[in-house]
Amino acid sequence: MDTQTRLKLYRTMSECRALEQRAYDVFKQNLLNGTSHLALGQEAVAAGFGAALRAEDYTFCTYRGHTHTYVRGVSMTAILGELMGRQCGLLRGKGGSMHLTSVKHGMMGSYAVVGAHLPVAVGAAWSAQYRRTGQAVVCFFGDGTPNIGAFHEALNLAVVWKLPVVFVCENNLYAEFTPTRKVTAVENPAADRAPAYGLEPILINGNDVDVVYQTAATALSRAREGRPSLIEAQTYRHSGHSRADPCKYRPPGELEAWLAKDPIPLYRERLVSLGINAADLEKIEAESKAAADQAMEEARNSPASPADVAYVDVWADGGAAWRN
Amino acid sequence: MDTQTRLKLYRTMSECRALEQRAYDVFKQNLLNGTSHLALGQEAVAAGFGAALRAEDYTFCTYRGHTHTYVRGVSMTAILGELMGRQCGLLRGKGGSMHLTSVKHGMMGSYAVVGAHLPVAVGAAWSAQYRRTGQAVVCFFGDGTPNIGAFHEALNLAVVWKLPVVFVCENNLYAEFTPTRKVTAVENPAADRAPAYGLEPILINGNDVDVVYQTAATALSRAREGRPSLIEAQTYRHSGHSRADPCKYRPPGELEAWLAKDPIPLYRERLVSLGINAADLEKIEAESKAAADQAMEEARNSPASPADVAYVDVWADGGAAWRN
Amino acid sequence: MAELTYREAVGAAVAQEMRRDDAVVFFGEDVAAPGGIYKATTGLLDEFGPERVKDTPISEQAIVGAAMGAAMTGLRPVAEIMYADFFAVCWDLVANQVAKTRYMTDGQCAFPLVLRCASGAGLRLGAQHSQSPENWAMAIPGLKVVAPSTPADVMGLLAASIRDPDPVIFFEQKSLYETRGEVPDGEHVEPLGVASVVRSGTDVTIATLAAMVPRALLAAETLQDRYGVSAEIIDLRCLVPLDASALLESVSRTGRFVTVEENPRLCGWGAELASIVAEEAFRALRGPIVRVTTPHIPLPSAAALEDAVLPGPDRIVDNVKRLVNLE
Amino acid sequence: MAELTYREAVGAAVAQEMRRDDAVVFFGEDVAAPGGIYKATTGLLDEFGPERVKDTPISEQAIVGAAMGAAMTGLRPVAEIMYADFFAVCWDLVANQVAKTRYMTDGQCAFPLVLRCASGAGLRLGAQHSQSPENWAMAIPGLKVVAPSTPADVMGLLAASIRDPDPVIFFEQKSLYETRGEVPDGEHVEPLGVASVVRSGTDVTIATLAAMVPRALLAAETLQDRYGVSAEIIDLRCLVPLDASALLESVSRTGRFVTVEENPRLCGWGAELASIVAEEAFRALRGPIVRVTTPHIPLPSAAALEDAVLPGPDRIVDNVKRLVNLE
Ligand SMILES: Cc1ncc(C[n+]2csc(CCOP(=O)(O)OP(=O)(O)O)c2C)c(N)n1
Ligand SMILES: Cc1ncc(C[n+]2csc(CCOP(=O)(O)OP(=O)(O)O)c2C)c(N)n1
Ligand SMILES: [Mg+2]
Ligand SMILES: [Mg+2]
Repeated sequence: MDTQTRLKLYRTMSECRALEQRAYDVFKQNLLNGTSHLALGQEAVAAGFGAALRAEDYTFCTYRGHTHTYVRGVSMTAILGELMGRQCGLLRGKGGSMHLTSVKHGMMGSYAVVGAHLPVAVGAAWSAQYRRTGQAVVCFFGDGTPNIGAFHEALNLAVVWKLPVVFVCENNLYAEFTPTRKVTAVENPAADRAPAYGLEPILINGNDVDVVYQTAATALSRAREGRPSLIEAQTYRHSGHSRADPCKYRPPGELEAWLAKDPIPLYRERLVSLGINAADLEKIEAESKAAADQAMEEARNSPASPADVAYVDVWADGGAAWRN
Repeated sequence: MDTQTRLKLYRTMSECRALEQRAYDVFKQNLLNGTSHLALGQEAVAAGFGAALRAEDYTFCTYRGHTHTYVRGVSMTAILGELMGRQCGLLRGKGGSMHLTSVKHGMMGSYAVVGAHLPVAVGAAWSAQYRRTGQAVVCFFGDGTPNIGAFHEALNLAVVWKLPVVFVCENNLYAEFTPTRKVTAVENPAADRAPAYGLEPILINGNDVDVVYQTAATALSRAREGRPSLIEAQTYRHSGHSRADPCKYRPPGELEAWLAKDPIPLYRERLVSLGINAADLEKIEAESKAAADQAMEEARNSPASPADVAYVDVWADGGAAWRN
Repeated sequence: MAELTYREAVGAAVAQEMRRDDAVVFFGEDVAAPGGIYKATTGLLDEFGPERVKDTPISEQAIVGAAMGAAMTGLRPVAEIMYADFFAVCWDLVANQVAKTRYMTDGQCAFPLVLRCASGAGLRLGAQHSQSPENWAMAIPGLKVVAPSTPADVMGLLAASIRDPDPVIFFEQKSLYETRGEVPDGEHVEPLGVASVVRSGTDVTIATLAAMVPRALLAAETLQDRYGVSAEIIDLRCLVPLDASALLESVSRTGRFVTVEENPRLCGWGAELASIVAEEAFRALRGPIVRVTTPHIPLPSAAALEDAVLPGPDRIVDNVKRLVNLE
Repeated sequence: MAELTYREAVGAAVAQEMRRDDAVVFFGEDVAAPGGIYKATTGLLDEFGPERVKDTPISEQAIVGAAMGAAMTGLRPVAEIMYADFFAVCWDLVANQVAKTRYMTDGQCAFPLVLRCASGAGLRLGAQHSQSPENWAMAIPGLKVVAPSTPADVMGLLAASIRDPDPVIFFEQKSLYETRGEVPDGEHVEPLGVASVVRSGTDVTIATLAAMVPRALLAAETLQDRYGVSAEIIDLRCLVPLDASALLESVSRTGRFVTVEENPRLCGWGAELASIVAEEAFRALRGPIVRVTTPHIPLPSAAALEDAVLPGPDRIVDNVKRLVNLE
């Protein structure tokens, strides 16, 4: 991997971190509409895949989707503004944190019902195949998700139809407040199930952005040949499940052990050991924070969405009328 | 296995065959209400499990459930009568062929939405575990069923909760008119997925009633120790999917090949080679046919269910009132 | 004009639209090689090939999801959910995802897809294969709802549904599949949201759809012949968009309003229509609004029982008589 | 009398019934060790142990199936579906299996189970975590439907639901969880199917439930104080069984009927009530029946947008004023 790619990965992770920290501020400062789910600690997955995707590819992700949205090119202002229900928000407040979507960036949606987007990703992949566009689809979800029926149906159909799709399970050990291993029949909820769909199990260190990037690149090119993948990336969320979760369910020492495996310092060390100047990396971090701070300001200064946006775009004609 | 058990298995298979033939007559004679799904050719599965179950155990099965209902002790008359919507029918015509149920025989229902009963079987098994009754649950379904979400959720929960349940996939190669292998990511739709739930794959000859019986007995005792199983029994339906299906989807020679593996003549030969008198077996067959003929007569002579049964038993108080 | 069955009209409409637009694809369980369990789509695989006409596993969530993902990326999928009752196994995809995603994303994508299904009673298939859940779909903002009663309407409205930029739930009443009727030659498309006055009358407005239309027509004959009551029958054809003005106009003339619904009583579409009329045509009403529905029970399987509980001409006549005499 | 929150009343009711009857078991996602995402069931695991209080995987079909199988074999399961919106992922189990199996089997088994959920808007959670789908459940024969507005009703009606021999869908309005109210000491059980007249009045009957009750009460104050209009407010509490006679009795006195519904308009429960009143109390009506609902749109997330679309006291007042002036 060349230095430029590596620096880009580093920058993306830093930006994602800064974005999520500001998103947490949105909550702490009581500016949040509804809920939000942070991916602090999981930035390597978003960054690694983000770098491997082509502009025309499609992303599908969950309510924990700020970083997946950001890496496709959506501005921090649009994301933070959406959390606050502002006019500058990506969806002008109609979706909120859980539904970030930017079709023009190939970010085909953040889905808030567990598992629902896997079948939808299958449909987008089928469309790409049918239209012969060479596009691939990446679909992210958590470790609690492989226990829901939609996961199973989507995986089977993707393989049967030989679709250009990569399913990525970000295993952060918990589904909300419940350790996934307590409610799952196998140890690795996604990887151990890959053979049930005729797929090879792929279990990776989701905190190592190089590994993520390379796995993503391989899987994406395999996808473009009509061979879907299921990847399980092991990671951890430093923050709570959502909003103010105090994480009482964590055994003592667990967070600390994972903080020691934080993907960003880990990568900083690697880059320094590869001869990159530490000061350059610090500059990237400072720039990331500054960008997030500026976005936060912009979003705060944006007015609340006007009520009339609530009444548009139920239908493709832009309206909401159900009768004449 | 002792001769008595073997003769019982033979008798049960003969009776199931005779019952299904009469059930087909119900259709041909235009006496059928709605649809029916025959298990001609699959009798070894019903007979083998039927013999291994204890009276207090629970069965859950699909719309293809005449034989599974019969082996639990329900009369042929009640089954055939239900197909005709008669007063003597098991459900007085309220359920029809697809919903045969006899709680007092542990036959907890025939379910007509693919996969729906697997989670329900999990609940019955949980109840048996909680009440410490030593009961086990057997849940039958077809080869098309492992592709639906409910299958997946049920299997996972059964294993996580260590429930006394045996899932039995009767692989008869087709889901309605579609060969299952064309729409399934793995070759053996159930067995190849057992490891996805931490279970051992069990793939058996579902046309060999001795094999079925022994597999059932082992799985049931394992279930009573809190270890669920998933069994795939390979078999074939000689008849169409339902009613008048002409089976145009069958490749030439397929039916003939499976008729050569018909579980009943197969077992007859084995019993004769073990020293059992062929005449005794013919007598069993004749008695089975006679029993089915008599049931057919009884059902035909039973009056149509009176309209008032349609208005009762929506609620546990016996009524249908939704308001005061 | 050609005479087609209701069943043939389904296949004809899908074929017409597939010929016209490469973005139209068709899939579902047993629909391609077998041509559908009601043989409504026989021949499509041969004409359009396996890339456009596909059999799926028994995975309704994957089917609807596939339709949604395809629709939001440029295709116009038509998917079959074999029985309307089975919308229950994929209801999240239908009601929470397909219906709401356009709105939630502030209009970033459209979902030009059709989910067609065999709906309704008459074949003695019991409580899980005979439901008429038009009201389930009508209750969800973001779904259009179509339920035709004739071959011509199947053809015209299914074509329109496929061309429509929004998701359409298309209910085919399975006891009508064998019924025959004239269908205009050439390309046939009818606009969604226009009710059809299938019989004019002056004393009472009866709103109904699908298999209840012929029953209401029979009732109207009896009402006229035996009791001199002139019933206007409106075949709604679409529930969303709803032709409310046709209803209100009719009631403004007749002063009486009756719905005939196959669904069980509670929260059926007739309740919505009743509430519209009770609000907007109140002054025109000469008597109570009456709903004729299946009672609020699951459907029994046996022929005699099913026939007893479904609304039939007699029950419609009795209710209209009661309404007219009540005054 | 103790003062409890609506949230605490949930846990108190489940605990009361679990103490009384070993057959009552409780389970769902994050409900045992974590005590529920709204902390409604904290403490149950400690008191009743892991055999009776269980965390499940994210498998709503398995949850409802488990409840059904347990209920038909002698237990009285109470299961949580985290958000009412998620009934869509297990709707087949709820609407086709749980609801219909007693009927289909000619009464061979009963299904004494409760599915409780967090329902409704107010927390700015958007279109998939804020729905009030009481009408989805009401439309299904075989389901009882309860939607309380006060801590005392949560306690009394949840206890009654657990004791009830039929399946009950129990809707907890999530914006009410922190509201407080008096709950009778000792065992508290209230019968299902009895509406509560929470304010007497003479000019108009307003039927509502859950989070719309306090809003209707506020509207009634304004109507009285500013316009001299006396509104009777009926908190329905249950939709099935429905206390239709309470409604009809009230309308027979007031002559005017308004529903206030949180759900989007089409086929809401208010439509059913409107149709009952329009049929059975027609002669008593002095004016049109008016329904105040969320418009027929998915719910937006942002606070300002959510507040704009939900029915509030002002919109109720405006509609009642319009109704009264119309005459
Ligand atoms: C069908 C459904 N059930 C329950 C929920 C509530 N819920 C939201 S997030 C979540 C946990 C998901 O865990 P996981 O898949 O591990 O993703 P993570 O949150 O860890 O990223 C649950 C249960 C939901 N949104 N959808
Ligand atoms: C959810 C659902 N989808 C579709 C159907 C229609 N259907 C009935 S039987 C069947 C095929 C089932 O095949 P299999 O599981 O192999 O069982 P078999 O009929 O061969 O016994 C289908 C698709 C259904 N009943 N339920
Ligand atoms: Mg997780
Ligand atoms: Mg099969």
